[in-house]
Amino acid sequence: MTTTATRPAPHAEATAPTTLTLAKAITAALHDAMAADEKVLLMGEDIGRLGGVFRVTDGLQAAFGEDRVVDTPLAEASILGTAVGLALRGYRPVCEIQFDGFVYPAFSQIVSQLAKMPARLAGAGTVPVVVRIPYGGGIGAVEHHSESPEAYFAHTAGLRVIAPATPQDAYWMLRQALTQPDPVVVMEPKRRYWDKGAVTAGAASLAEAPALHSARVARPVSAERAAAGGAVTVVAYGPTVRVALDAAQAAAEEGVELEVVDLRSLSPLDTGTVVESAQRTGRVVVVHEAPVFLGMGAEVAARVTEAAFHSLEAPVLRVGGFAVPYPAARVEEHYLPDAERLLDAVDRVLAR
Amino acid sequence: MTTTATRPAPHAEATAPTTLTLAKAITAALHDAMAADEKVLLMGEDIGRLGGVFRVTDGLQAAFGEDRVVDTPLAEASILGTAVGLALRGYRPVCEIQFDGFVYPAFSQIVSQLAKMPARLAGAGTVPVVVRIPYGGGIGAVEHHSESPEAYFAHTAGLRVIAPATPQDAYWMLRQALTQPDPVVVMEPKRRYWDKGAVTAGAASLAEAPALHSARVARPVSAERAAAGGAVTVVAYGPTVRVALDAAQAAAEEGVELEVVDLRSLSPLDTGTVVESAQRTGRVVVVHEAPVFLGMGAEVAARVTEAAFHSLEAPVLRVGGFAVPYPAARVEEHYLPDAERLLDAVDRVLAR
Amino acid sequence: MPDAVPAPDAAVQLLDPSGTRREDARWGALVSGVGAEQLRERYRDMALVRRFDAEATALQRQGELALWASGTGQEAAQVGAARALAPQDHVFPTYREHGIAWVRGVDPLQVLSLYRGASHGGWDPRASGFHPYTLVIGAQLPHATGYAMGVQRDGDVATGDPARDTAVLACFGDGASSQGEVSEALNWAAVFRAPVVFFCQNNGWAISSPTSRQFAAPLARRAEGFGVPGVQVDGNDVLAVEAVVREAADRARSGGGPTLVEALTFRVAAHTTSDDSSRYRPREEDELWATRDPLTRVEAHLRATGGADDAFFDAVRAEGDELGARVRRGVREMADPEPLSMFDHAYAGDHPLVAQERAWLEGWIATEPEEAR
Amino acid sequence: MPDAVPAPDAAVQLLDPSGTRREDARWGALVSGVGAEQLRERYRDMALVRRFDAEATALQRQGELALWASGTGQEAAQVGAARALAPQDHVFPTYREHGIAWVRGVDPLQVLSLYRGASHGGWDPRASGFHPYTLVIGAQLPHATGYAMGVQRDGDVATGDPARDTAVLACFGDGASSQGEVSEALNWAAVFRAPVVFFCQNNGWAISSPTSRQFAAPLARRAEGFGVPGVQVDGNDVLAVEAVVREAADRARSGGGPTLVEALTFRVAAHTTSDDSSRYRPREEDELWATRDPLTRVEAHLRATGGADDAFFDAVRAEGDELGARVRRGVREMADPEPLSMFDHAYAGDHPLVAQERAWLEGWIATEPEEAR
Ligand SMILES: Cc1ncc(C[n+]2csc(CCOP(=O)(O)OP(=O)(O)O)c2C)c(N)n1
Ligand SMILES: Cc1ncc(C[n+]2csc(CCOP(=O)(O)OP(=O)(O)O)c2C)c(N)n1
Ligand SMILES: [Mg+2]
Ligand SMILES: [Mg+2]
Repeated sequence: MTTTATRPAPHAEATAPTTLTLAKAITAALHDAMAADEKVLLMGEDIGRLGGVFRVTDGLQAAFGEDRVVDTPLAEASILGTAVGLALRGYRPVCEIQFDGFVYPAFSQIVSQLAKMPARLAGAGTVPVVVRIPYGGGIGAVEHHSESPEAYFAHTAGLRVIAPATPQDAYWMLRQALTQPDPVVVMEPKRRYWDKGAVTAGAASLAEAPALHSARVARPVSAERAAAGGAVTVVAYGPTVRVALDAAQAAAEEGVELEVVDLRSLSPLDTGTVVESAQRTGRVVVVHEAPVFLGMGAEVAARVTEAAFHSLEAPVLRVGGFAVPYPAARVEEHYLPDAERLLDAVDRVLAR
Repeated sequence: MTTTATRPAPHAEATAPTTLTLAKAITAALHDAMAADEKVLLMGEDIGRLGGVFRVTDGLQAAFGEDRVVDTPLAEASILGTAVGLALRGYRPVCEIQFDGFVYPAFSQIVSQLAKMPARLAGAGTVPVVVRIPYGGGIGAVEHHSESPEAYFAHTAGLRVIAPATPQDAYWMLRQALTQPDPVVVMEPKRRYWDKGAVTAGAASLAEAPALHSARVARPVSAERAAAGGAVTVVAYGPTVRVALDAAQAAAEEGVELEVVDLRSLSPLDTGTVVESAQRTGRVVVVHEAPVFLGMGAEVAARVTEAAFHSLEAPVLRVGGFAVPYPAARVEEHYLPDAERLLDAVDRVLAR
Repeated sequence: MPDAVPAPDAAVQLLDPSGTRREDARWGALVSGVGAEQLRERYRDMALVRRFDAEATALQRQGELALWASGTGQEAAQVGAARALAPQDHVFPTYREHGIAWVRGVDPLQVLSLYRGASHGGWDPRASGFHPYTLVIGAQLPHATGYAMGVQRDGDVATGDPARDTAVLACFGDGASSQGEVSEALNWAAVFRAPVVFFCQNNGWAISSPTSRQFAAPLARRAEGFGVPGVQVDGNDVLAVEAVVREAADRARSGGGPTLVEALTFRVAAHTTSDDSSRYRPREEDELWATRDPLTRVEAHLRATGGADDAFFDAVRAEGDELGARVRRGVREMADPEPLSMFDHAYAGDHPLVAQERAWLEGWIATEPEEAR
Repeated sequence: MPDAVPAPDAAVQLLDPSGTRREDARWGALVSGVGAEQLRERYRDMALVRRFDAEATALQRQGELALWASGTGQEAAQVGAARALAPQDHVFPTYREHGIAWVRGVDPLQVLSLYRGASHGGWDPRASGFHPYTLVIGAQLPHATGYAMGVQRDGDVATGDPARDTAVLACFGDGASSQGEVSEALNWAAVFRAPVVFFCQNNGWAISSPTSRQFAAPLARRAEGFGVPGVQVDGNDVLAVEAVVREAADRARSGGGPTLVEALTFRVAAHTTSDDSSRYRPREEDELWATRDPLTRVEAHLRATGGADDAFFDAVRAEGDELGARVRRGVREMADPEPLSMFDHAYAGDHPLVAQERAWLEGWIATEPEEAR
């Protein structure tokens, strides 16, 4: 590593809101984090010259050099394993996994090393590695490119797991992840990469950002409306937040109010926000793309039911993928939960 | 492979009940399955000459030869990967993973290949691989030797996941698994390996065996007693069945009846048996060693609540491991759910 | 650091880029049966596969396929390797093995159904000995080794019966060589002397990464480090590939254990239709490899030796057009799978949850308003 | 098939089993600074480590430890390697590296706390450069390579400053060599020329599997296949190991990239105290290796050359007894961890669920009847 990376000029982070796609909001977050902390470095397949298959790291190698934006050999176990080593040396590696289905070769490193190293070190070191995983379906892709493996990580003690749904959250949450002392898995909703939204960037904007592990009421229902009955809490995250908002709009036209909670963080889970909403509406539906069986919805349902049992008018219902491998793209629309399917569950939870 | 395996004499399978440890019941099942089907072969680290670190395969290499009891190189990914290849050639490999924490190097092969190959083949072949994993804690072991990774597999579409709790079930379920056309993950409760029980073995006994994917009421509560109130359904599997039965005995002394359901199968889940019990008792507690967060208990709670919402007097409670890496053995008793902790949840679900 | 990407002429070569046949006692003998007629067959295979590939690329541009991974430039490697195999041999391919699929008789439309997003494959490996395309890089190599261990247990090695002894071809790319599972599979095959031919098409690139990012020594030497013979062959020379793979397959079938063959070739197109190689690959490289085309040299050789004339090449071209038309029509007419088919093969045995979800979707589709479908 | 387990005398050796120093211009020069005094130090290290190991084995038999993985027989490999390192170097060990831990100044009681089941390690690698024991076979090798990539980025390679240039020692066993991650790490280090010394203690066995089940060619040749120099050394010769590792570490520190050192040694005890090697290992093998003991030859050499006398050996023995007593006392007095400590380091930052579960357990312990605790 004799080449010295071109160091960007001291970077005045932008603060005025701009319109960015979710993908570009991540690019901006990575850029700003790298400028702010020279220990941040990026590792992954094709992330340098190519800028990543989704172009999320586009321009970053040119800006920060090959030592900080590392095109790695094709080996996910070692991307994670070397990241652990780099973190032990004081670096903050951000690992890009090219697609959801390719994270499994790294599973042992993630579950047995990254997640457990802090407990093993017992205070004598940290491994603040960030793992970025473009995930989820709906992009018409071939096998292994449309999966939703978040439950594996959320069930793993020692990891933090987040799933931004909007460009602004993508920016904020990634920047926050990059100040965490713990490993963070970022589930990036790949079919929303091209969705646009206003993003306030820069260090100053981080002060406005909600806490990393808080949920967000993406569409509130007023206390009165909730008290009147016929309102339902819909819990979503990542790619299904858009589905939930679409459903909410359709439901509103039929006089049903959906309070949409965007979880944002999957582990730890902001149970409080969901429970509070559930207590007001008395009805909850959870929606995600992963198979329902032992998906995030199971935990949300179990936890919310435990905390709000006597407020619930109906069991928490779950809408999600089926108990089969992700199907061929030509039928994925039948696999993925859409607004229609969500509204069907809303009807059921309302006993309509 | 020039050595011809010593073929055991045509094998008259034993039928009279004998007392066996759970480990030896597995040995017997493997032996009988190998004798009955020459395509069955065993693969794993140290399973041949040594007979496995738990001696589960003791004597089998002597009986069936090195081609059918294969001491493999130290590489779990390839144990599973070559098993997939052997299965495609018409074999029925049984892979032994030495300890729970060492299954992760094989995770990609299990999740992306074994579980998905049948869908990829679309009928043009099957991969009936059995994966045996000694799992769970309580044996005073060092790191990675006490984990409960069952939720990872149960969430994975394409796999069947079972967890026998008794010697008889260990025998029956493994033999049944070895006639399945699908991949099966067998979670073996390692701290119960030395528990003894009556085992009726042999082909004839299989006719008496309950269906592979059915739950079992390990301790029933009479309809009258349930109707009288104050009864609770406890759902357990693998190592916690014993915990639940102990708790039931203690509770009975205090006048509380616990109906203990041993799930036996984790995926698919016999929801019917649990729901039926829940409808009678109105109260459910689930207990397992894995972290509660997104553990099997979440799915049981969500599914039972959905099916039996109006019969439930209280939310389903979960008792299990904490959201931290499995701790050092000297404090594991505080991590593992025991009868006391289970009874505490029983009290809570009874609002006592 | 040794040169990891030598020029293919330094490797085994029987037909140089100008179409001149090189004398080579050892390797030449292995393809002594390949006369003009057989060479015409191989040319025809390569030309049809290339035509098919071009059609697939066009179909992707027209929105008929979700994606296409072109094999253009790798025809000699694939056809040569496939022609070295016996009917009872088995192939574990990557996602780019269209030329091998072709020779093994897999219906091209089946391959396209995968890239259309209409299936995950679905051809019958029991019929063709050609297993499903594997998209997880390197994962098929342990399958190949395991399959070969099954062959050993079946006693289908070293019987001396050419219709019985069986080899397994394990395909992978230069990028794949970095995956731990690839090293593991090579090592297992060495330890168990399993009848596997590890067949690497080193096409210079793994998406945007050149081979210098994947290894610091030639793969052939890597093989030797595992106790496995390794051979580098000009992957754009169909004859040389056939010779080298034949020797390796013969060794496997006769109980001599695995071999690694590294075929030096070039991915002429971008990685897939979603990729843009101009972002990372110098033009000169494309130009250089254009001079090493696998078809041109066979055509030149056949013409120079009188092995084929215009009529032959015209006929192959016409056949290619026909194939193109058939493929185009087939894809355009390809029915989408039934939605409920996603439940059909997840499990071969009964599964109550799958049955329940299937019933739910069936009802849902039946009651959904027409336009939502 | 090449011989995978050659006799150690065929490898680099400076002190033969009889204690005779062999002339060797190349390797001898690397330990020219090791005179009688230094050799006494190495002897002392090895003797104390062996004594410690015996004590640990006894403590396990007495129920004070959950398990013990004996390093007896491997003292020369471990002490030799550790003595070749500079203070700023880093070590990524397996679970059997007690001799390296000792030389790096890790408290032996800390090592025992892991095997007692009282911790998962917990020593501070920032103080000793000695990272946590890794129990998942091979997983520490990518860590070592990554750490070395950090060293490169810090500019701590090839500065010429001996107090700054840094090497990383990546330890693994013969069995571990079969894990894909080990090949991956070797390959990455080769591709990035990272300053890693891959240090394999080939002790002949991976639990019950002999090395013939792990590889079909010597590991040193495997390294070369990845473009990495490979050296086989007599692992029971502390001088030779020090020389070979020193050269490799120097190469790493000066920017010459990785090296693989295969130290041929022997696991004298069973795999762990839970294992019974009589089930699989022929007695003759134990007997053969008893003649190659790493301590005996140093003692013979020191005595023959007048480098040490009875007084020295008596003193070391006494020191060993003292260490044994200290360790025994330390383990017996070792307090169990606080139950609530399991929550302390799972996350370095706040975590509401962990906090909630911690509070619950705290309350539970406080209210539980005394005898249940
Ligand atoms: C485990 C895994 N990681 C990443 C990918 C994404 N990916 C698809 S093809 C490819 C490059 C493969 O290169 P190579 O092995 O040389 O084969 P080629 O495409 O050149 O035929 C990558 C990184 C994948 N499919 N699987
Ligand atoms: C991934 C993984 N698989 C299996 C094991 C169980 N195991 C512990 S030590 C060992 C043998 C290791 O042999 P080797 O690498 O030669 O090291 P040695 O014990 O001889 O020092 C095995 C199989 C493990 N710890 N990790
Ligand atoms: Mg390539
Ligand atoms: Mg060993």
